[in-house]
Amino acid sequence: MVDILPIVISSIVKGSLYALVAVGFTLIFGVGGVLNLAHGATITIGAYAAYLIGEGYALGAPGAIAGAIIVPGLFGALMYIVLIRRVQDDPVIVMIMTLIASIGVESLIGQIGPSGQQPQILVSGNTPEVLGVSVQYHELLIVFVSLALIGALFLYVNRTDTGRAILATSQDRKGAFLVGIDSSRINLWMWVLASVLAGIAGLFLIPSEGLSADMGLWPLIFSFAIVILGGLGSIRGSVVGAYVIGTVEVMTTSLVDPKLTGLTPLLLLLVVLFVRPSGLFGQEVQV
Amino acid sequence: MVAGRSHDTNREDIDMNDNRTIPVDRRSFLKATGATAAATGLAGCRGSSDSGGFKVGVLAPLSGETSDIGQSMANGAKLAVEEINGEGGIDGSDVEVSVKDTEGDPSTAKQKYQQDLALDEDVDVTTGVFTSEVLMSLMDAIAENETVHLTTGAATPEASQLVSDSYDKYKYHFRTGPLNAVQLGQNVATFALNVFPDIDWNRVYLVMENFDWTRPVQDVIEPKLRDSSDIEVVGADRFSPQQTDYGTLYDRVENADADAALVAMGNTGGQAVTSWSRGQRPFGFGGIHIPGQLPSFYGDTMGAPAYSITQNVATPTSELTDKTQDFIGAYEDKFDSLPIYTGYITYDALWQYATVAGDLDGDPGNADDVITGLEESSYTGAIGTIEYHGEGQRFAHDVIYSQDKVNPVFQQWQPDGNGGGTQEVIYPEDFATADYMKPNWI
Amino acid sequence: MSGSETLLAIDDLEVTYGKVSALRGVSFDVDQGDFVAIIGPNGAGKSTLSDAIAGFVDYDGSIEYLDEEVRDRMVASSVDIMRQQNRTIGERIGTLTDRYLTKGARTMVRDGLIYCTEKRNLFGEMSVQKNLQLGTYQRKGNVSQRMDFVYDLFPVLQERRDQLAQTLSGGEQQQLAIGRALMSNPRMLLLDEPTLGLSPRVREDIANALTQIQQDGVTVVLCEQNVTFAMDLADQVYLMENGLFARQGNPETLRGDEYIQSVYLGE
Amino acid sequence: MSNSDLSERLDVEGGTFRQWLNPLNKPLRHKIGLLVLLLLAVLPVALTSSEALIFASAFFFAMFAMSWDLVSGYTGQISFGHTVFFTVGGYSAALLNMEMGLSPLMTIPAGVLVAALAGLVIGVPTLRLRGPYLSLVTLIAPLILFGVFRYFPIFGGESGLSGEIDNLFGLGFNDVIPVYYLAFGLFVVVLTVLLAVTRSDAGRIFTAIRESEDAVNSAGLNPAKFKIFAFVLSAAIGGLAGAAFVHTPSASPTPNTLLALAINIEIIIAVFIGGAGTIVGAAAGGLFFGLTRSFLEGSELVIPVANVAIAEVYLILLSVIALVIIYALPGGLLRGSIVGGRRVLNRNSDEDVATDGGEMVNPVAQILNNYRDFLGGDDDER
Repeated sequence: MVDILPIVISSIVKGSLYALVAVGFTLIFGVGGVLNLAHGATITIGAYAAYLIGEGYALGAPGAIAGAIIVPGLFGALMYIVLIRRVQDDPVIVMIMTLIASIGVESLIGQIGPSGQQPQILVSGNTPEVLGVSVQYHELLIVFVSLALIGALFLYVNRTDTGRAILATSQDRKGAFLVGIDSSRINLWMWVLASVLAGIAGLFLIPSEGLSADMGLWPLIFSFAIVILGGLGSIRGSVVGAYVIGTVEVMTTSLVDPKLTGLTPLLLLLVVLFVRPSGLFGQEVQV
Repeated sequence: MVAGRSHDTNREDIDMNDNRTIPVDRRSFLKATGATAAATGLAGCRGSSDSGGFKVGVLAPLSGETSDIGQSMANGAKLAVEEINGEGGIDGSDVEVSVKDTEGDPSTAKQKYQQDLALDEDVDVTTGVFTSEVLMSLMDAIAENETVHLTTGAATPEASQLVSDSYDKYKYHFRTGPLNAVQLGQNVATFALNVFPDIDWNRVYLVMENFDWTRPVQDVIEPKLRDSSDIEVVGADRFSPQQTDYGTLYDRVENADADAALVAMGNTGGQAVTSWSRGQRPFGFGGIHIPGQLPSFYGDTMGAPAYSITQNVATPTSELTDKTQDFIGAYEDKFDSLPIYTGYITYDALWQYATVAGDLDGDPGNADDVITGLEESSYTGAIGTIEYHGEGQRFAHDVIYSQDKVNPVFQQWQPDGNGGGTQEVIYPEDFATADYMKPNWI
Repeated sequence: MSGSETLLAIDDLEVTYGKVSALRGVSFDVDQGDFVAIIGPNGAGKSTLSDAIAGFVDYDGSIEYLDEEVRDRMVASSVDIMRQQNRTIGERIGTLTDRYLTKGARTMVRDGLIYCTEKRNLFGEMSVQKNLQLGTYQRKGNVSQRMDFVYDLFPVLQERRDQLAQTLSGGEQQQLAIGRALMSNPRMLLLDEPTLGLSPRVREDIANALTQIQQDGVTVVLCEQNVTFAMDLADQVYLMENGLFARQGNPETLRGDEYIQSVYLGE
Repeated sequence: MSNSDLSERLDVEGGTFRQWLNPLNKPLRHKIGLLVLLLLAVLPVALTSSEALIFASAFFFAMFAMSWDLVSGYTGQISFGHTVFFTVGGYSAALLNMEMGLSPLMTIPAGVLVAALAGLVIGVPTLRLRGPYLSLVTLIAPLILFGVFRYFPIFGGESGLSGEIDNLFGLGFNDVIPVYYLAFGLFVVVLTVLLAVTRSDAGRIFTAIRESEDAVNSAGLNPAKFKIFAFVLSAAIGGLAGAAFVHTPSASPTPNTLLALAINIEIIIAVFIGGAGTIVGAAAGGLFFGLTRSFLEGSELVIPVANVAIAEVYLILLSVIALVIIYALPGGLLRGSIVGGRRVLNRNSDEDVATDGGEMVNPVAQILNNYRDFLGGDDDER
């Protein structure tokens, strides 16, 4: 009776969205060794920037896309330069700082920003039915953009000098110093890159979740589960983890009980943490 | 209501039976902390501002996701008070209104009620309150403050249960609206049994947000529909109001091959209905959908609620009583927007209170007299004729639901062909303005 | 020491870790083209000295490389990072500073001061080839030519070019570390314990390589426990004990020193 | 504290018991501390009813902050999920009261017990983890608890428990003065207990663990045991505050009051403002934060350019204050004012200069030394 195809599609869409968020989260950890708890706030910033610039200034989809890239990127850079750089060698302090910052940002947006708006900001409508299933164009777009961006990231990291410097910094920071890589530049660049990915995820969240100050919270929490599952710092692990967690989440809510939303990934995360803290895909940073 | 007053003279006895043993403990506690002197010193600071006028306290969510609903409460109250003062106030003295933001949060509401309205401003009556959780957190404080409260935005029958069970303690609570959740359920069930077979909603899937108020609704509807031979209940889900993936939720509905999702949704409804229409789900959508009750909702969401059905107190074109359109007009003039259901109810609640307090033989400042007055009152306002269940009844002090008193309408959002949408009443027939329209993608 | 240019000038160098003094007033110069060895037992302060020269440790006194004070372009103070763990949160925040963020790493490498650490600090998850490529990150030039030079020097690296660095043997890793340093086209090569734990065979390869490097005009500073190895290569030798130089001179003189003979050469 | 401990301290003080009892013989900052407590004890005279209730809530918030400080400030295990313990304590007490009709005098100890148990359940496996992993677990613990609340109707889901909860000693919101003293009394008790523990040998071991677990190990002590002790004690005290809180008129057992991540962040902010790892700093920071929050929330002021009411952005303001303090005055306001005050005093007298002058090595040890006898001070002023 249960139709499996919609579940598969939902899982892929969720996984693609989470991958965007989790990859950024893991990049910052992989290179800087810190957890950016303001990553969720960055998602919110991306969504609001897209909405305000796209709809507010009537610049439409191009404006929204530009907003979702530029504003979070600037925010990431600002976070790193103003707040994190001085304390980046102390992961716990970084967690505290980013947590405080995210609360501040979210409560500011909650106060001055609109909430509840849910426009079809990029594309609307559904595809024709295939095998009795019709998908929203928006969902197709998420999957496509996510795969494209992550593919590009892989190429970038493997094929370019800066990409190799990123890998080098994440594998051995002192080693990176020895060949003349300025790790704080790389870190800054990672914060910008990760924040842009989060901002784009925020843009994609608008039509499905609607604007709210805490719209980034759950994607962030899922990112915890994803990166622990995939191995903190591993990009490939994060991508695989994102699809695994997306599937687990969709399966739970569609086949078991919608009330369990969010709970299974967290429990999974706990189990992995206690059984194999280094995650399922090895430990240190890799592509 | 002589009974109420005679109970009151026995207050001490009742307190002793109550499991709060106030007198003894308080004294020994003060002694132990050596604070008797401080307590006396403070006595002068209390019993603050009784400047002769009447003061109305309104508790409403003015920030957060439900601020529209709260704003309409505040507006309804302000409009009522302005009109009341225009007609000479209560017993010759002016009425003041003080609005407090609950932020939609039970503990904040409780704090605002206790610290601001009760202790600092010493209001004569309170009204408002959106969501059952907020109301329940206030019930004890209302009882302790011994000040009349008229609820205008929470449906939980637990409140009236308290009034029924411990009348003398909780008699200060009245619910002018909306109907309590049990009555809401009866109302929806009546609608379903009368209308669903005609619009081919034969297989329905219950989709309820997991908040307190939807439980009684579901408990009433589900058995009634299951008993019916025309309608089949093919599934029921309670979903988490936070972080729900409506996509997978609707996959469940679709997999059950349902004709319609019968919903009960509060502030989660916006996202839910958007997900339904944007996903062009092959089933109808209707029930109690609070965002859909808001006249501005269609425009704000660019047509997200098109073809969805919801129960409502009234629509902008309704003429439930002679006063309905007058109120809507005055509201629109003053606030440049259309009222939401909580606005109608709050407006009626305060007018009823003013009418009762003004006509009172006794002291309009005396809560017991006002309670008796309200219990005996029959007031026809914008939403119908408001009367309350009396002491000893199951829903003590809740508004009475019946066809000729307060009887909600069911509306459907229908596209007007110009990119906008209108709230058309499709039931009951007396007030109907249009027929049901099938979603254009089905 | 000839009259050629002074590359590195160290004057009264002191380094303390908390209450422990690792270096207690060390002074020496290295001229262009010199091969200087710092010998001494484990814990004498050799690694601290090389870390200080490379800008990884805060110090008192003066270290000038190309007439520029190293302190002004510190790379990072790993010692301070370690110390953080002993502090309360408040103190931890208070003592972390911008120091870790300087452009030191870039300018140091650009100016040709290349450091081979005792731990080697290779990029374990990358292939040999990519490790070598990263050596040219700051100092570009003819990459393939340099790569050929390194492969000539250490043929085993060419055999293993596509293997991950972490899968190499200790000796191969050391050769890779030196190879990566050479890719940066060093003006001065600073080596910390390059022979630690290596077989005589590999030691010989490395010795040959170092000799050739010096012949190519690279200045070498070698911190080394293996006294024989160091003395065979160096023009100038300093014996370090407890953070101070106990003896210094050219290898011939020191070989004749009774103290060095009895303690370090086991004669 | 046993008598022998006390007499040891007296010897250190170099005076008689009577002299030691005399507050006039105490160092200035102890006198100030005592004075503040004394002021708080008579303060209700000057407060309106609603202000007294605000103070009562602030006392509870300060208790939460102190319980967090015991684990995170002292042993260095930063917990982002301490709200779990307030919630477990609060909900247990409330449910026992609402569902089984037990009196608050029974439910509060029960809440403490359940919270301590939760501390054990979370603490034992968690303390094996290090660095970000440990913090991640503490971060998600409240989320999982919240998920459980949503799943089982008995917990009331997002909006928490509603209905009748008996107040401790039957004190309603009209009894503001007793409520004030109830909260104040508990505050003093918690402060005393935590000071006693942290200034005892166990407290010194907590500090030692933070500095070097290996050193503690090599001294033949099991650091895990002490860490778990600190964790469980902290959980129990958090549970006590939570359980007592729900039995006061102004609190309700809801996720927003007890469990929300924001509360834990508020606590961290408060403790940083006051000064981490000192208990007294947490108490002062907690009070300051609680009162400032209420003040700002009640304020009608509007920030000019942005046209936003201060009441609505209090958290942003306070987080900015905290970030500034973290950078500018890393020890927190308390330590900052002690150091600053000492500097001012030293200018006027030669006393203490020799020991304090220019000594920047370990201010914490210094403060610890200075506060070592505070326990006696607390006994004194009660």
